[in-house]
Amino acid sequence: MSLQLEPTAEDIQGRRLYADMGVKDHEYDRVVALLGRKPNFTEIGMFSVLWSEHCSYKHSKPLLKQFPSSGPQVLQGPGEGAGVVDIGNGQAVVFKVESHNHPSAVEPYQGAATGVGGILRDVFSMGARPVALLNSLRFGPLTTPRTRYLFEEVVAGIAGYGNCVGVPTVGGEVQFDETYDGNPLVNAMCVGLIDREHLQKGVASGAGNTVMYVGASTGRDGIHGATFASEELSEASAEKRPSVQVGDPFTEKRVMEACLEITKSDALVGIQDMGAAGLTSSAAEMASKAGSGIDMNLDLVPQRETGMTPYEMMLSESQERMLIVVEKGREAEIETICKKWDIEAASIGIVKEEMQLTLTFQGETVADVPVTALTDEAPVYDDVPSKEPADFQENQQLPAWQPPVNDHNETLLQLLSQPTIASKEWVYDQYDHMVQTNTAVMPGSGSAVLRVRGTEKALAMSMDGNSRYIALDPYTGGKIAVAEAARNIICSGAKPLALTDCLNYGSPEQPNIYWQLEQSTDGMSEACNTFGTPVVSGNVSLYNETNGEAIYPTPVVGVVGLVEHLDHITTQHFKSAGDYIYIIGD
Amino acid sequence: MKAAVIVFPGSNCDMDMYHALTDFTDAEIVDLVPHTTDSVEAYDAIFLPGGFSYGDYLRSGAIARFSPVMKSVITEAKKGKPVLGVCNGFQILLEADLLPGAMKRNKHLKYMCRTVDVNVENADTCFTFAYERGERLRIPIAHGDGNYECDERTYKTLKANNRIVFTYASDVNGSTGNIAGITNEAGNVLGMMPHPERAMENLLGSEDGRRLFTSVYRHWRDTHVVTT
Amino acid sequence: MINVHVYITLKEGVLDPQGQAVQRSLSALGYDEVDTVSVGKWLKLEVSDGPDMEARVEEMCEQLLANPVIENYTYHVEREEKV
Amino acid sequence: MINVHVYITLKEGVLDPQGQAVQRSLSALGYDEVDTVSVGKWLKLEVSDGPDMEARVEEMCEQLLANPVIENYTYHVEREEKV
Ligand SMILES: Nc1ncnc2c1ncn2[C@@H]1O[C@H](COP(=O)(O)OP(=O)(O)O)[C@@H](O)[C@H]1O
Repeated sequence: MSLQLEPTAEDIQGRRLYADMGVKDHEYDRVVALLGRKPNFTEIGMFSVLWSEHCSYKHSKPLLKQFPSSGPQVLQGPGEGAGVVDIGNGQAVVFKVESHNHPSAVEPYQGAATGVGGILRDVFSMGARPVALLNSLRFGPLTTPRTRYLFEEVVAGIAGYGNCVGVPTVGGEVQFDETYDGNPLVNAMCVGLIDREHLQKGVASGAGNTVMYVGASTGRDGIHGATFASEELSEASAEKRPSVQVGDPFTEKRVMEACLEITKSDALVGIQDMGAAGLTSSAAEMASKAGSGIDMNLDLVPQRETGMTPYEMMLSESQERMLIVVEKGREAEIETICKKWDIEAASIGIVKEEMQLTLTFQGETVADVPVTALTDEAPVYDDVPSKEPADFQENQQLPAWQPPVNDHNETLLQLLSQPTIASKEWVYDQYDHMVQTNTAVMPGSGSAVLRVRGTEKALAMSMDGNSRYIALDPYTGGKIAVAEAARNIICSGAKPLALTDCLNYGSPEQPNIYWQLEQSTDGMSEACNTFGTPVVSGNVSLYNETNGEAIYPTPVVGVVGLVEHLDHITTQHFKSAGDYIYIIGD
Repeated sequence: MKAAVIVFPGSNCDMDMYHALTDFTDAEIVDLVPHTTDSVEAYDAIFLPGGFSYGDYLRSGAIARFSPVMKSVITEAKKGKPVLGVCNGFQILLEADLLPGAMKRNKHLKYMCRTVDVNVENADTCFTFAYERGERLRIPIAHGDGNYECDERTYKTLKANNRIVFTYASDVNGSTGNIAGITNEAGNVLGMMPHPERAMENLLGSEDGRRLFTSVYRHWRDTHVVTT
Repeated sequence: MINVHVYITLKEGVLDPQGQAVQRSLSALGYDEVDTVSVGKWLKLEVSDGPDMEARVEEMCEQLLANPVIENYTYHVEREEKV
Repeated sequence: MINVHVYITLKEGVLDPQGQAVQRSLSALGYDEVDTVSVGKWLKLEVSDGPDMEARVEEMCEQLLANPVIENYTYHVEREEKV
């Protein structure tokens, strides 16, 4: 049969083929121990993606645990598609940030576009309608054609996707620094609104219930995207990349509308986006959270290409796909909704009690793996070596540098002409920031403000991060990052509610870098505790290195705040000549 | 007045148009009408919203023009009912030949979202009689393909017959004659790139778009609810 | 199945902002020998053959694929070489 | 001046949402004989001839005209037929 071309379980071990998938020797041994046998090609593929840093957070989990994540306002902390925070009137705000750094470095337009698509799905899979997008971007200096190309294409990709789906892109930030030359950062954040009663979770519960596939069909795109995201970029990345994922915002729009209808149906049991590691992660995570298992027949998976193998189907990262669990016997209700929006829906599996993920293809069992082995048993490294850089204390002792300023006008003009400081109108002019007609404060002020239709309230949102501070002193820099985002929110007339963050760092296997991670997340935690702004969601992007050179540690913080009354909305701009100007604080 | 807001797959300003009509006019009925509907005969005015119908793949508006509902929209337009197409709606009206000309990419090839100055060139249409001729409005634009193109003869005809209803106060996207909105010969079909439905409230920056919707409503009232 | 190639381009006299931009970029990269560029579309259709196949392709172009107001089209049917 | 035609298309296996949408629309219009559509670009360059003209066109494709990560290109130089 068609699988004969694939390496055998013996080959995989003997020739250490798992290493090419990013699996370490001791991790492979752990897989063998958990299975009680050697994994076949499909199975090791599934482990490789779910055990990648991107999906398992194996290096960062212990650090993320210390973030405060609860509070009276928090309805859902980290762990689901996105965090959920109460805003009163039976409504809640749903938000999360996601990185798409590596895909954007290779194919900037599509990489950025599919990053937007992914974060939108995280939010609407909770049942929330996406109401705003933000993004935080980092590039090298704009002096090389390559960087200009990356910058232009990333912005165009974000615009192309968000504009088409009809979710306004209302804010963000862009900075330029040599540290990002080979490794740009593209972090996208989505904010959604929901009536609390419609809140959904990604669970596959209730033995006998039906597992359905909804959305675009599966192709060979982005296979091993999750592992790719967890590796440093090198010349070899160019070769390794399989076909790049191309986003289809038109399909996303229809999938979104269909899912928002589906999430209001009581036939629905659980729903999750097929993001990184596609079918593998959505199926395993939904089963794990419910304490159940799934039998899945891969012949039933809608396929775009012919001759796809189980390995390819399980690892594909084709976009605009969702996995849902439906009460047995009520599949037709879901099919009707999908038909209305002209998207595919297929019943591909059944929930079972035994916590086993069992896949069949052409009449044979092609994978049979304990759910917990893929998820809970993923390695967690909590004794990662950490080391303060040798020159850190020394640098702390240096006197503060005073830049010589002779001509204030000239210095001001020089500052304003820095791309990092200059107006970003060129960027946000390309984003539809007004669609949905709620944007009361548009890009160009500190944070964006969107009214909540039908109420007197509004939401303020902002994304911030200054990696130079973190590089100089990660602990203090971490505090500054949270404080800056909170200040932006307050200046718009809102009270910060909670935050989401994306940790963009180099390789955690480097003790110096792990130390940066520890210190900066400590600092962020302290600030969060002080402000009473828990972290309700987030994302980690490690291995941001080019040819061994790591980027500055770059945590990016997204904060959402509540404006209690529209009258409180405040903008940054000077209003009239003769008004007094005050400085508050130190 | 019964108003139909047509929802094509990929429309994304449909709800904005809906709110403009429900919150700011006295229309009795405002329906979101799916593209699969056969007939819009029951409606007094028809609104084609902005967005990316069918992803704007191939050409903006090209595929939507063949949606089942469009046959009836064309019929009703020819009967003289007010039909307003905004942004993607305008592009669909062009593709459907209800209006002359075509759209190209913006001259700088970039999508543009900003509020611009728009001149009212004709205040005698059923869409604009609440404005003054020569009035300057602040209305948002948000499009990538808004560079209006027509041949010399068409332009002259448009101009001679007062069919250019809105122009940009400056050259924003390369459009022939800075055209921002035109009508058909009968004056009952208006296509415009700027989004009046985004200019309904000062909270969001401008309310200069309101009178367009109230014009349509009053036109209907004046022609239908004749005081006896 | 037969491959049909449809080529669509802006009519002569219609300003092509995309083509101009490409020409400027090429020139900035040192390719001064490129005088003008026009950017058009190339659609490849896999069509099952039939007696009126070409007439129908013509129709598709008129109706949907090209916009006769600003575009011209040509097409080419890729027939096996007869030996 | 010589006309050079550059044809750019998505690589095999890369999702082509445009092509899919056009195919579905054709099918809705009754053109069921069209099985697949792919949408690519066709660029026409007017180039002044030179000894390494083709090599330079090749370079332009690599550098600017096509995106080698997801696209393939071919080109064709329109030389006068020799009589
Ligand atoms: N990538 C972006 N996307 C959307 N808006 C942006 C982006 N970058 C910057 N902006 C907007 O531009 C404005 C100024 O940004 P910036 O120059 O980074 O200053 P700051 O972050 O100090 O406010 C902000 O309102 C911000 O929302």
